[in-house]
Amino acid sequence: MPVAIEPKATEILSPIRHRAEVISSRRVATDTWWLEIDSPEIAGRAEWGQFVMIGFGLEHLAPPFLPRPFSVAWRAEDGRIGLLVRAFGVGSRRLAELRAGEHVLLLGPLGRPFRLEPGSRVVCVAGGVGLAPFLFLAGDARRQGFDVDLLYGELTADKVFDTRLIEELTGGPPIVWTEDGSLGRRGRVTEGLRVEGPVTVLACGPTPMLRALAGRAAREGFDLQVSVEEHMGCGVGTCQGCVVQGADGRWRKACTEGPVFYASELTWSPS
Amino acid sequence: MPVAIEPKATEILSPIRHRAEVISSRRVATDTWWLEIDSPEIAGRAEWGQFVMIGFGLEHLAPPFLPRPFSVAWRAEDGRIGLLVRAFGVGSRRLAELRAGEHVLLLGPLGRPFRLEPGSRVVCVAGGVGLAPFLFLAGDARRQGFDVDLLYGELTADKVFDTRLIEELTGGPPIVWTEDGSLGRRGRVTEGLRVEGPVTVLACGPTPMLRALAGRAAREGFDLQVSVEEHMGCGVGTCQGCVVQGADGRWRKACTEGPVFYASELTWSPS
Amino acid sequence: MVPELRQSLFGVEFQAPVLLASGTCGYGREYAGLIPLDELGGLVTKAVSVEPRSGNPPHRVAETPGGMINAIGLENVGLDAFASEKLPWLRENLARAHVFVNVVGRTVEEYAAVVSGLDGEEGFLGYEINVSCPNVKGGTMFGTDEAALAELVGRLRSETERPVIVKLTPNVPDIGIYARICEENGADGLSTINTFPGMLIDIHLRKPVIGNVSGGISGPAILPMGVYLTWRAATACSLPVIGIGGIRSGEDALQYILAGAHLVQVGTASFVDPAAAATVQEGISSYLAGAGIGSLSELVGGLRLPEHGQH
Amino acid sequence: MVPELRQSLFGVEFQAPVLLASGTCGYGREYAGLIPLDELGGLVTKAVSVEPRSGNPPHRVAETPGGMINAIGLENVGLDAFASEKLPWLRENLARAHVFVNVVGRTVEEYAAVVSGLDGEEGFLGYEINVSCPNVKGGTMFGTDEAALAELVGRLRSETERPVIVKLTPNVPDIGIYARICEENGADGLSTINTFPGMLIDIHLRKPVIGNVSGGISGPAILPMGVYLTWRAATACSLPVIGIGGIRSGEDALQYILAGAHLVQVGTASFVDPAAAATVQEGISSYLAGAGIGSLSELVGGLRLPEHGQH
Ligand SMILES: Cc1cc2nc3c(=O)[nH]c(=O)nc-3n(C[C@H](O)[C@H](O)[C@H](O)COP(=O)(O)OP(=O)(O)OC[C@H]3O[C@@H](n4cnc5c(N)ncnc54)[C@H](O)[C@@H]3O)c2cc1C
Ligand SMILES: Cc1cc2nc3c(=O)[nH]c(=O)nc-3n(C[C@H](O)[C@H](O)[C@H](O)COP(=O)(O)OP(=O)(O)OC[C@H]3O[C@@H](n4cnc5c(N)ncnc54)[C@H](O)[C@@H]3O)c2cc1C
Ligand SMILES: Cc1cc2nc3c(=O)[nH]c(=O)nc-3n(C[C@H](O)[C@H](O)[C@H](O)COP(=O)(O)O)c2cc1C
Ligand SMILES: Cc1cc2nc3c(=O)[nH]c(=O)nc-3n(C[C@H](O)[C@H](O)[C@H](O)COP(=O)(O)O)c2cc1C
Ligand code: FES
Ligand code: FES
Repeated sequence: MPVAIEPKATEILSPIRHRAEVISSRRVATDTWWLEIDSPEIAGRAEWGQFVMIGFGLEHLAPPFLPRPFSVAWRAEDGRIGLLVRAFGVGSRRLAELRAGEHVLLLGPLGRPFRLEPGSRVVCVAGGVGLAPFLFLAGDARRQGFDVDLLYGELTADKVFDTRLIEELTGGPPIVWTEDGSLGRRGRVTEGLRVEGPVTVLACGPTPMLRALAGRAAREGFDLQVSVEEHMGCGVGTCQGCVVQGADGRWRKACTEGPVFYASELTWSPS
Repeated sequence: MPVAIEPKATEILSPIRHRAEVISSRRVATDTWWLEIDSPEIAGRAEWGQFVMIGFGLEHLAPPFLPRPFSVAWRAEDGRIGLLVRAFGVGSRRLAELRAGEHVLLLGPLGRPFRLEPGSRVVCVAGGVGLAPFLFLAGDARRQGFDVDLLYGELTADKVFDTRLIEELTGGPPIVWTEDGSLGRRGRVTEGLRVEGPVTVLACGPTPMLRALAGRAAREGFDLQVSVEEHMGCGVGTCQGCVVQGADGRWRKACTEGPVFYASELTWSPS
Repeated sequence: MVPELRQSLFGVEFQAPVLLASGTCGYGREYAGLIPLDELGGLVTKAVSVEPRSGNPPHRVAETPGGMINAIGLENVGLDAFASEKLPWLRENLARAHVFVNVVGRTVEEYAAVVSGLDGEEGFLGYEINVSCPNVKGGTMFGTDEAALAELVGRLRSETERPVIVKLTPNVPDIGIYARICEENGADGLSTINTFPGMLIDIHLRKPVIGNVSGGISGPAILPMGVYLTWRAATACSLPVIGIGGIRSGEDALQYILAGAHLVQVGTASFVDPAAAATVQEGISSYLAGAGIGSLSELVGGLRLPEHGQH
Repeated sequence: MVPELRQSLFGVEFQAPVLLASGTCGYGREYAGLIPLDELGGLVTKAVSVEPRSGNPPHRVAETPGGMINAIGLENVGLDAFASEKLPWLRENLARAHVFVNVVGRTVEEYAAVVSGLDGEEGFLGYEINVSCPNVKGGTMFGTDEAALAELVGRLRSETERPVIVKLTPNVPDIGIYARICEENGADGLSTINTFPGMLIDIHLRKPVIGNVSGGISGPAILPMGVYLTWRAATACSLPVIGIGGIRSGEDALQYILAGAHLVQVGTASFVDPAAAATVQEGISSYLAGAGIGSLSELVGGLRLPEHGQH
């Protein structure tokens, strides 16, 4: 029997800011690296779907000058956290190049986490590096007795994160989809979603994917939690830089009111 | 018999710009590093007293954003050049921290070199890292049959560049002065200068030292060549950023008309 | 010997010279527990307008070389919610750090309504007037329109006895003119500077990155402009000046202080490192200690000019 | 397919859109042998004044965050020496790259004397008028004084048939006003932008680092301001615009081009790497090739604005 998971997130503890050492870095797909960083403080507190702001501190001027948000993808007993970093633009490329022994400035854990409903099956829908939060969540949830499906989509096989490592971290094989069919099933990962019985659907990935799922959730009447992306300045609610549009038309901060929202809390304007 | 050294500098060859690898870095005094950089192009052409602009290229924004001028302190047969880098401000500190395998952008060799008069004794007066050009010059000049004295002054013993290495590079022991007497003779290095017979006096170091020597040269009537320092933008004469005042009151560019001037070519205003 | 950072200004004592800049520290509470707010000189709230404002569409922030661009659109809860929801926390949690309320409006009346509406409340010292706002009447910004600025400052002066600090806009040919207008119309001080107008284009999408098309540039990139404009403002009038723009170290802050600033504000640097303001404050202190300077106030405006300078 | 970089402008053809900016490439010759000058779009000479000018005392340059400050003081050899000593080299060595002569003066007469004095010479295409110079008559800069600018541009128009490009100063509330004044008075194009006034203080010496006290800020730090002002100028009038400020890559240049620039200039980046302008030019070309765009001119002014933008 799954136990109820109580989100502590409404009254979020103050995040921690600290200099941390990169323990290891490993390329896990064509443009994606798996970083392990020594951060007992954050490892001890991070919840599923929370993120860190990672940067280089005040003396650094080249991109990333502003820290960048990355999901906590893993937390280990020994105080390491894992990040899955895709080299996307110039700032994330520099982060992907981080090597063991380099230091970064971390701020976290941040944001409102995913919530699991006791007694429900858990379906995680990951698009690309949207996989990150589910590495951490799927393993924990399985250990707590949840029945978990992890659907994971990429464009092509070379972008797929090492599936053996995914299985090792999450305690089960992912269901892989590629748009060109070069690995796993062919098509969009969202096609893999079947909603039957009590189910908690969690999604993280590009906005078009989330939009498609939100449409289905509204039509088919299931609860959907999504982790959204928006440019961030501070990560802690001071700058009001990271807004997404709420269902009532008002702006909501992705960093403190999200990044996880119920899809029904947001406006999904046609792209 | 010393042979005449003909300066080729009036019609300077175009400098070379290239990415170069740092071969080794070694701390040689409290705040000073000896860098060896792979640059056959510059090693093959540099003359005594010429310099390079060294920086990190267009993607680098933190200091040094603009490249910094450093004397060519050594050139080896195998294509290495040596630089003596004192961590002075934030830009030179970063250069002092360069490690083997890192890459830099070099522009050089630049500037008007020292000239030696055949038949004369050579006295080099070095203040601090003003030693750099003489490491290269003193050894060459001795091999060419010149009689060379190398006077080298620092504030304190911990700043003195490894004297065995100096001897190895220049083929003779330097005459060391420290202001506090903690190594070698006590006092200012300029006190060590004795001018008798035909002599070529060359000086490189802080402006007050050069000014003091210029005063003596004017009073005692000997020829003095000084290598001056000024903030540089381009290193090649385009920006007009690096001026020092000529004897006629007009501005002279340190990068192309210098850095080596006859002391009599310049105005020595009281500091 | 611990150097003295205290300064008496605007009728009170500032324990230290570093404040958090408007728009970069929310209403203070967001930083509670993360940084030692009450050990700073103070903070300036996000802009407060008479009605709530919803602000601009995303993206609202992005990185630029050595800085950032932002177009938040002055999103804020409005006067009433500020007084009832935000001010109480500041009142109850800050005993030593001073609070300025950053005020915006589209007309002189709107500014005046914020000031008169808040004036009876407790929990803040005074107002920082953001004049980088379009003036509905004239079409230009208050901060670039001499007559509108004079009227605005004069009117706010008549609404309150609290300190009124005018935060000047940088994109004018001579900031000294605006500094003197503020002085002549009764301001108590100046803040220099607000952000520079800028734009960032996504060349792949051929669209502005920022939802509002253009935005304000802040961060280290604007440090030398801020120091210059602070010096110009401080030497053009006799008002105390708060220096702002690109500060991320004690050395940066000391440039502003030598240029004539009594206090400084740290903005963008707090995003890079939430501890930035505390780092700046410690940096000032350790510089003074190392240089054997007993009190920060000895350095205010202590810039020595060469004789030949033809600025 | 090699993308087409050529554009017809100012009555001639530019083989490529990248020029070296005034004050950062001397009189061209200094870069001979080091960079392939004749493969660029062209270059703009150091400012030329009617009499030689000796310029400012050192230090004249220093680094600032993400950029630099300079106060050269418009040191130059003067009109006669320029014509006899500098222009011949340009005439003889550049066959395809176009040359603009950057012109300065303290009065309208001085500017006009440079233009009329050079107009009969060969070896250059036209003039770039630097209006960030103090006007002896008015005390302000030509570039921030609407009447003085109108008079200056009108007068220079009557002195020459060659292209007259006015290089605008950034520190004005609305650059569009100045752009239109140039258009109405007969200018052929605009260059946006010159440097921002700034100051750097040596806190240990308590002195300005720059001998002239203040100077102009350039480099990557000003990129987003330059893009914004280029967009404002290009949309305020119908003159072709040359974008300048902080460019160090093809992507940077393409921001300016999408904002409305036909050509760009590279300044400070050449100090960081003498090959910068060539790198920018190659970067533009390879971006176009990668994006399958046949000709650069398709992108000029191609910025798409969102509907909601409230710039
Ligand atoms: C809550 C959250 C969690 C994330 N988790 C992960 C993760 O686990 N793994 C991963 O690879 N990526 C993750 N991302 C996306 C990652 O933050 C962006 O890819 C990265 O910031 C892009 O920076 P860049 O400099 O490479 O991109 P550029 O496009 O070059 O950046 C330009 C500007 O855009 C901003 N920016 C661009 N994209 C984003 C974005 N998506 N979010 C925030 N700012 C952006 C940057 O701050 C910068 O100002 C996450 C984003 C959010 C909001
Ligand atoms: C021809 C020449 C040869 C030199 N050779 C050597 C050498 O062999 N070894 C050595 O240790 N040093 C040498 N120097 C001095 C060295 O260039 C400076 O110490 C260095 O540039 C200081 O940079 P910084 O960022 O550490 O200093 P900061 O003071 O932090 O720099 C701030 C600004 O000042 C400029 N600047 C400061 N000092 C100088 C300077 N002296 N020259 C040029 N720009 C300066 C920088 O470009 C920057 O803009 C030489 C200088 C010149 C002109
Ligand atoms: C995200 C953001 C929001 C801002 N909001 C305001 C504001 O509401 N009112 C105001 O006067 N200034 C505002 N500013 C300007 C800052 O207070 C400050 O003047 C500017 O950022 C320069 O300082 P900095 O370089 O230290 O950031 C804002 C700046 C940023 C970056
Ligand atoms: C050292 C230096 C000297 C300059 N001299 C001139 C000049 O004589 N005339 C002029 O119009 N602009 C001059 N400029 C401004 C540049 O041409 C250019 O407008 C500015 O530097 C911005 O471009 P950048 O960021 O690419 O350098 C000078 C700039 C620098 C850095
Ligand atoms: S990132 Fe600053 S409020 Fe969300
Ligand atoms: S450094 Fe540019 S002219 Fe000398």
